[in-house]
Amino acid sequence: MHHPEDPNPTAPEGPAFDDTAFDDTAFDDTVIDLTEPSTDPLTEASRAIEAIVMVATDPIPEQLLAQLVELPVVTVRAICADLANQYLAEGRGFQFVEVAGGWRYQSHPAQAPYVERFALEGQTARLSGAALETLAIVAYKQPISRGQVSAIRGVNADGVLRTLEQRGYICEVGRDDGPGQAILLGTTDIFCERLGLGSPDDLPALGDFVPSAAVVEALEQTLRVDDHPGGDADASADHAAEA
Amino acid sequence: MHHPEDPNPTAPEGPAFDDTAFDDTAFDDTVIDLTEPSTDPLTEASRAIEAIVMVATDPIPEQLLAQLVELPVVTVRAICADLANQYLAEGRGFQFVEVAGGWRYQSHPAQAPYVERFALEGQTARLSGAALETLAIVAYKQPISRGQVSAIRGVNADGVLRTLEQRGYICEVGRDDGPGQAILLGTTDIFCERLGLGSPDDLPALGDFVPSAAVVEALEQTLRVDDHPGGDADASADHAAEA
Amino acid sequence: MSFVDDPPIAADPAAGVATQVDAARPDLVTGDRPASASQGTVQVRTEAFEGPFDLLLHLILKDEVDLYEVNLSTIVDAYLAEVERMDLCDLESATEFLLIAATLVELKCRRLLPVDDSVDLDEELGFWEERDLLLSRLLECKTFKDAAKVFEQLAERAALSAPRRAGMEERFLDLTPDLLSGVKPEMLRRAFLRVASAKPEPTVDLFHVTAVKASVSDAIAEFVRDLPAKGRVTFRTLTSGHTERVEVVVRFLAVLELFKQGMIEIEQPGAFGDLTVEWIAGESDVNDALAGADLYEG
Repeated sequence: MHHPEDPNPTAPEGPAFDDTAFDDTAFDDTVIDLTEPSTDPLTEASRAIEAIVMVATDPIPEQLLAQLVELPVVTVRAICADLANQYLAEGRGFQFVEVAGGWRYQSHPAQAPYVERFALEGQTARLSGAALETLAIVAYKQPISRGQVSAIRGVNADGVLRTLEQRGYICEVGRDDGPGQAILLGTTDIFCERLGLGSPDDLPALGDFVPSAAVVEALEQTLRVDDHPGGDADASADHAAEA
Repeated sequence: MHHPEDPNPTAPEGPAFDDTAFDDTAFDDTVIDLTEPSTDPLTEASRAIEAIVMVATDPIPEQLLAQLVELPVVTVRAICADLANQYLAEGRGFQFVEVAGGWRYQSHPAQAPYVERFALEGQTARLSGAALETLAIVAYKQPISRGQVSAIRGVNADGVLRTLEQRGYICEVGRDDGPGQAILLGTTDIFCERLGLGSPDDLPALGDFVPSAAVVEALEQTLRVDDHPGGDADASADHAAEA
Repeated sequence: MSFVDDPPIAADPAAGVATQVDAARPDLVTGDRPASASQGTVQVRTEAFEGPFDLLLHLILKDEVDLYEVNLSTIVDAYLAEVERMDLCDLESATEFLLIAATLVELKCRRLLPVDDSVDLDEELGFWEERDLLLSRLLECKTFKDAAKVFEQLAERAALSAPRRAGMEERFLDLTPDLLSGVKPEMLRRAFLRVASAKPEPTVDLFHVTAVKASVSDAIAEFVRDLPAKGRVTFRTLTSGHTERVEVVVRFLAVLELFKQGMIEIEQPGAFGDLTVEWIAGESDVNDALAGADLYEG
């Protein structure tokens, strides 16, 4: 049984377990360069980042990691991206991802069936269509007041907004300057986590959702003022001239 | 930086690597084909074990892992030992170890100085809003199960509950009579001491409080171990109907 | 305003309207979206249609194959029938639904009637503005609807991964600061109430509005009571005592409803002339008319 040397300096005994069932030659490929393990500050920082993020309960911002390992943020960013790629390349069952403004470990999506089998309790509730639409308005129009959300939706959105607030997806982010000093709402880190976003900036541009020409035309055709049976080019010309 | 091919079969692209602009086709492949998980059952099981242990809050016994990946305990034991050796050989900042009768990830002892620094500097000294709410639910509704807390909060509260438990603010106070025999949680003496309370009964009265539907439902619900898969299936069915 | 407990449209006594609507919206009864929250779903009050834009968009875009065949009359009728079916429980949402109904009805009238050149230009421009506003709001609503679909996909994809939340190992716990320092019992009480309290009852801001009784069925009842004795009467006269726009709108809807059921005859001397209403039905039809309209609670 070949036991690879632990490249972590001052490491105590590794796994409390010797196993003979596995072909020990399998490890030879995976052993990284052990000649100078601890002298490389990048390798050292990489290990420290792995350890820190492993014990964290929330995504850890690069700024905090940079502060803890005493390296520039850009370097930390590169290390994190490299770690993410390493796990990916090795086909790990977990991922290292940037979510809600920080890095975290999470299970790989392909392992979802196993994780679901294991985590039986307290699954996150599905969002209703109304909740998703309201969330979309807040996400793209933030900061936005309750009244403005209701105006866009055409219905009173207070109930849905309150639920979203209770779930922690949106929160008060300021006050309007106007006379009413309306509360302004915005999305939270929990929202980003729920959607798997690094930040709200990662959302697809709202412009991507502008209705297609066919939809616009259908609405215009239906709601046009003049009725010319057949709705031909004349109608549009009249319409244009009149407008 | 190279982008290695993800060897996880049929895996969608992870969010951290999805740095291309969103386009319509990006959402077409959201459904993961689970019919052909892997060519090699051992590799597949190894990934599943990584995923499960990664998201678990407590060490996972080999028996449970064996059940989840549907392989003999001896095979699971060999896989776990192999994983432990892989991380060791790669010089990771974390370890895969067997403690308290189960397997878990933990920070590598060599990285302790960084983890200590993180513990001292990196964490906010205040309870987050979510943690405070979770603690309040346990304080006012004890004894209460993890599942009930999650149901009231609408999001999985296991992580927060574990943190509160680790801090000694809440603890297991009994088991539910129901078939699942869910663990019931309550507040501790430390909690009362820190808040200057003689007992949890000294908490401020709630007044004419009307519980929300979620609270009523969560507290009335018979505790069942299997209530998640059913609920999830319903949600999927609804979703299918909606799509 | 959930439709869960509503009888299917076919059972609705207003069969004249119902048949038409049914044909236009075969998916309404079966429900093209879950009307009730499933187990574990966020307890948002789910409505079959989240507001007038949602309903109108659905009616216009439901069948994308026939986008260019969409008939305004069908849509207006289906819209009005749907509004009629609704249990509009608060004035705020009722008003939105009805104001859009008014715009639609006006649009429909324009199509049916010749253009009157003598019409007040301000009024004309006002109508154009209203129509353009409706169009732009519909487009905005559609934009966010489509964005919401992507949100759902993103959330679904993200849900495939579970975060690690195991936290610090035991030996580091002593190093972490006491999280309860500064926490007061009162903060716990507020946190609990924040997360566990029922939503407040939907309230209508009556600060600037005196309670307006706006019910189509009431208006129908009023007309059924008064019209047979009045003979021919103008719509202006019928609404003379009502200053609130919503009151006029429900009376107009009531007139349309009675017309549809053949209870009354409507005449208009010219475009934008005064509508004249005349009762033509017999006594026996009265009950049908009353049964044909659901309540709008004002």
